[in-house]
Amino acid sequence: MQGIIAEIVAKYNYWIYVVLMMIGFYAMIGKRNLVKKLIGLNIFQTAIILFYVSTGVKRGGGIPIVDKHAALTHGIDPATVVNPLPHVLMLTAIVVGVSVTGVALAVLLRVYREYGTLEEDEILEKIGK
Amino acid sequence: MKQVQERARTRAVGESLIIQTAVRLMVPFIQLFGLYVIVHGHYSPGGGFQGGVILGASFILTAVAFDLQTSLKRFSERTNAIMGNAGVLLYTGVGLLCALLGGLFLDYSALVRIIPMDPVEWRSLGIFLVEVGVGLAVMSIMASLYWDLSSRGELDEGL
Amino acid sequence: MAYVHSIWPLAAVLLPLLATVPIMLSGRSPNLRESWTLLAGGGMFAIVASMLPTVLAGGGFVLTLAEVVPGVPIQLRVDALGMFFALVASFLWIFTSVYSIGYMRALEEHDQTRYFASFAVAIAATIGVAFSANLLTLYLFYEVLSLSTYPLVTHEQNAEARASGRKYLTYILGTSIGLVLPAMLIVYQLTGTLDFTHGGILAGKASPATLSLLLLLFVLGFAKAGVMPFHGWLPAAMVAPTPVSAFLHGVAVVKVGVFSILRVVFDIFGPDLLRSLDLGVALTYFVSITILFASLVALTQDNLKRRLAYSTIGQLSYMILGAGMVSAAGMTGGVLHIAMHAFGKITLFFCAGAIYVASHKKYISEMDGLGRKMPITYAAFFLGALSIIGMPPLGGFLSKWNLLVGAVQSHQMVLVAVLLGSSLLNAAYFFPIIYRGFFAPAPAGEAREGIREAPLFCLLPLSVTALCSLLLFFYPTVFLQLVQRALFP
Amino acid sequence: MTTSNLHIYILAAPLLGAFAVNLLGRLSRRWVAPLTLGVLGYATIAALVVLARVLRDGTISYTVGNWRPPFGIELVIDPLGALMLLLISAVALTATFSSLTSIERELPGREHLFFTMYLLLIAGLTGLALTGDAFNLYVLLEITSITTYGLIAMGRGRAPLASFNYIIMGSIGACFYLLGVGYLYLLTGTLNMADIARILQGLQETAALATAFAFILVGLWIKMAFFPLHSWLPTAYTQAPSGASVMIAPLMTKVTVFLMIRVIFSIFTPTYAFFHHPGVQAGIVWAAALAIVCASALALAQRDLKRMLTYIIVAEVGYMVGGVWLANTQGMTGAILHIVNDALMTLCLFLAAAAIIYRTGSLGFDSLQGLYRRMPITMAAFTVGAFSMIGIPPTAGFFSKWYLLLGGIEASQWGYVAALVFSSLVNAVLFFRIIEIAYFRTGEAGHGHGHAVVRVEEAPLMMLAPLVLAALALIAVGFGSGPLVNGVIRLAIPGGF
Repeated sequence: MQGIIAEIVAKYNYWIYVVLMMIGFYAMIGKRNLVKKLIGLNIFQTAIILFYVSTGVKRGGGIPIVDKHAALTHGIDPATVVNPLPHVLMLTAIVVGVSVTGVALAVLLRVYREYGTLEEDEILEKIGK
Repeated sequence: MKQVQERARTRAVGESLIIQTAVRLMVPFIQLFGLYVIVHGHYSPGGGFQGGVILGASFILTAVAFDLQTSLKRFSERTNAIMGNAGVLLYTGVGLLCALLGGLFLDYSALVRIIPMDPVEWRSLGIFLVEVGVGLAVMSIMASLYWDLSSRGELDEGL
Repeated sequence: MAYVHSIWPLAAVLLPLLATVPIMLSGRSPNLRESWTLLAGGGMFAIVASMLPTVLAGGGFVLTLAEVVPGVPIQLRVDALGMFFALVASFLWIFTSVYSIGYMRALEEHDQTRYFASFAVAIAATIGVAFSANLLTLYLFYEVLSLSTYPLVTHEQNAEARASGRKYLTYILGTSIGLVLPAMLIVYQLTGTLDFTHGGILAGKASPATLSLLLLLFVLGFAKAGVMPFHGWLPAAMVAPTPVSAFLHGVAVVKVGVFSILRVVFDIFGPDLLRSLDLGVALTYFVSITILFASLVALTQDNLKRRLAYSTIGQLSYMILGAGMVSAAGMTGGVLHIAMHAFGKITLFFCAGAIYVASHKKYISEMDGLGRKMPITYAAFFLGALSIIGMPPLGGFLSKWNLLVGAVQSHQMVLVAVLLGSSLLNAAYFFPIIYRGFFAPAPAGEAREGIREAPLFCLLPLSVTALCSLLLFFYPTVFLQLVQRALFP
Repeated sequence: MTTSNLHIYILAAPLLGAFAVNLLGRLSRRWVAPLTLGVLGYATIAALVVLARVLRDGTISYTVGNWRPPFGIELVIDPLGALMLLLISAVALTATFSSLTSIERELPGREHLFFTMYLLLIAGLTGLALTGDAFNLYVLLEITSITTYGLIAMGRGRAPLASFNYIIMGSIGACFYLLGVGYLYLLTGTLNMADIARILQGLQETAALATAFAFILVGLWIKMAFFPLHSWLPTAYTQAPSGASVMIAPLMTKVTVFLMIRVIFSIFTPTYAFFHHPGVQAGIVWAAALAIVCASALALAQRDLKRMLTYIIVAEVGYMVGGVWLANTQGMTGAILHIVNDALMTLCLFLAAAAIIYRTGSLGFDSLQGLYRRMPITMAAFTVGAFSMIGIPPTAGFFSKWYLLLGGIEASQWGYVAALVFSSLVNAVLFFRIIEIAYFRTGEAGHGHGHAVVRVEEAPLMMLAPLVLAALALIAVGFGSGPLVNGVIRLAIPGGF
């Protein structure tokens, strides 16, 4: 028991993402409203984005913006700045996420126009007719 | 003053004079800031994405504060789409130009063949052009996302 | 054997295949269309016959089309066994075509263009099977044959024909994909080749259990041979027009099945391997069941074509029986029976068709006294039946005699009993038809004035094939030589 | 390292073309067709040249912007990638002729928007075939997916709903992949595939690697609709506009299977993927067998041609996944050959479906009656495609099935072999059911002796020509499968297993 708690506390950030992911996952599967599903998807994506960003963190690391001349003359001590690569990657992932959300919302508009509702049960009922 | 009061009375619910005036004042500064972020993006924090989003936000702000038609009057759907496409074309075009001029794709130093400059200078300028392209594309996409989603794709009244 | 690289084997296959194009294009002018069919038939036979002297002299032809799988090209090769089969098939096709023209026109059938086109593809595939140099090529043409005969079986387009077509495909495609394909792959996996080699390629490559399984897969998988329990398609396919039945059961489809099994037994397993593992005996016992059972069922059938179908099922297993004996005379008899049965059975089917054209009768019980109205047809029928039963002086006697000798040679008295018993059964189901035709009084109160012999286009082929059955007893030399070349080069 | 830019043009051509179509298409719709066809024609020719070059000189590595890998973005064109490149551009080019015609009718006035997305999708697929970077792969995967969502949603009726389900499932798949790549990045600190593979050599025991592998695999399986993760596919592909499905159906799942092969070969190495966790390999082959059987059985239950085809696609994904995971050369050859063949078969069948829908407006089995008389050429080509699906020689489908079965026998995976045979038989039932309806049921009462006069109403030439071409390609690839396997596919499989 002690070991498990220690494990959880030591890597608390990962556990937070796991919890976030599961919330998103639950929303995608459990919710019957299509917009809520979409929000679940966003939470899911955000969890992964946070996961990535946190991998760049270093204890005591600063912002990875350095003065050009200082960097050229002294070089950079990697320990003093956080790893910027995951952040940059996640910028792209965020853009992807926005695009997906945009397309999904547009699609939902069409669904709404088609069925007059965004509740999955009601839509299925209408299809069944 | 009377005119202003008159307009305030005939305004639809939710439209407030204070907000509209504030937005009208803010939008130029927001856009200027957006341009700043784009232009300085290639060697300091910022860039095409961020600047584009800020520019796009300025149009969205107009649309929120006034209505969709007003913002479309400033910046029509057609212009927006053309600018978006042109942005991507600029980005890929610069990359392709590098390739056509004998370098690798996006290898801006190859652009020396057009205007003889220091290759390092060209690298800086090339990425700047790319950032401008990205900024244009992102701006137009942000704007049209809002327009289309808020009006169910019909671009009439908006939220 | 020295094989010469030559384009002729391909020409024999391509000629009827290419003939489908002008046949389809000249659908509006039946005479032109039929002349294309006959032209292709004659041309193909000429090509096949032109290769005969070389094969008899111990030579052969080969043509590689494309190497599709490492070590296994699509390759055509003319050897003695293939020549034997191709000769029979291409010769009989000419008569089938002539007969088809008479039959289809007399009955004013629909979709004749489709019919003749499918027919041409079918014969091309049959010749392809005969000239295949390896199992993959054989499989290819085997499948093409299955598919090209499907429209022929379903020709009537009514519910019964569609159901039969479905049954036909289920049996034929189901077994070839489900059994032959895995068996072929296992052989390839074991040996790295699929080439037909005299003496077999499997010796020493696998355990007896695997080999037995493979043999079973092949024998059952080539369901066109009608070995029980996969024989059900054959009676069902009888809904097709009679020339199709004649062609399917006399020449192409069923013989392709048997030929494929013989190929596999001779050139993939090899007689020696079968003998050493006693698989041959197992095979003979297995097909004996089919021989006896099919003959018994044939006795109970009243529909003439169905009776012939069951007779075919029994006779086909004779050929496999011969191969399974792995004695010289037995194998000779088995292979020879392909030709003898082909001539006999095609005659019988032609006669059945001629009777239908003339009188629109399908059932034996209705045919009392018909022989007096159609003496030529019934005489031919008599000859064909005698040949199938195995009476001298008809071709069937030669093959059955060889089979009997083979059975005695291999000391399998059970097989001798099976052969004799089956011949008796054959007689028992054929003679009543002939007796009824000639001697039974015509049923009273039935107008029979209009019934006379079928048109010349129908009559001519059946007379010729019946006479051929007779002649084959006296002049079997070519076929015997080919069999000798094939089995004991 | 190379300085030739030809391969980047293959990627850039559809990308630039997409926006050019959007811009110029606004001015006049007449620009759409020549631009799209020109761009894709160019890509096809260039892909041919690149393939020849790769076969002659070996794998090409290309760095974007002249930034050295592993820091820059690297494009790796190995024989397999070059083959995919050719496949993608050729299939897309062929499909475009048909979709130009059908979109003109289905989405009048919106052609330029449709073809913008269409070309973007092709650019994304091309990029997938080229990229040598694990994260870029994610981005490109999402580019293809997002455009596909859009294209599918342009259909009628239930299309938007189907598209939304696809969005949810597809995004979960992509997120899983991204998560897997995240673990790899944690382990290695790099995203370049070759670099990851190099660093991973010493890290094979870690649980994190196994987790990464599992996430990436599951993510890709969702994207390729590997049963039972397939639920999004049938409705989405059925409801898509026929102009979109002729391109999406042949390419999307196949390219994802290619990605799975790419990930196994370039990142994890076959030794790790297949043999490090005992039981996993066999388990996945069994799962593939199950997928084949279940999807085939589901296909039997369908009463709509296009919907039936989509279930066959799901079954074919099982073929390929199983073939890859047989973990022997024959199986891998079969899987890669089947990627090519299946793309062509699906193309042929969907083109036929598009042509039929263009003329009859429906694909329900009842509306297929007598179609052989009305559209003889279409149905002839359809028949060729059907035979290939069943696996009848000499059509292409037979030969890939041959290698797959051979691989199954070699690995003694009898369940998989049985599933393949079963699926072939089911396909035979499926297609002959249609052939019977279309050929022998004329729709009139009785069976009609004599010539019922039915007017021949073939699809327009723009739809017919690619269809016939695809059917001929099936036969040509069948006869040419020997050289194809020996000359290209064998080169694409690294040794060592």
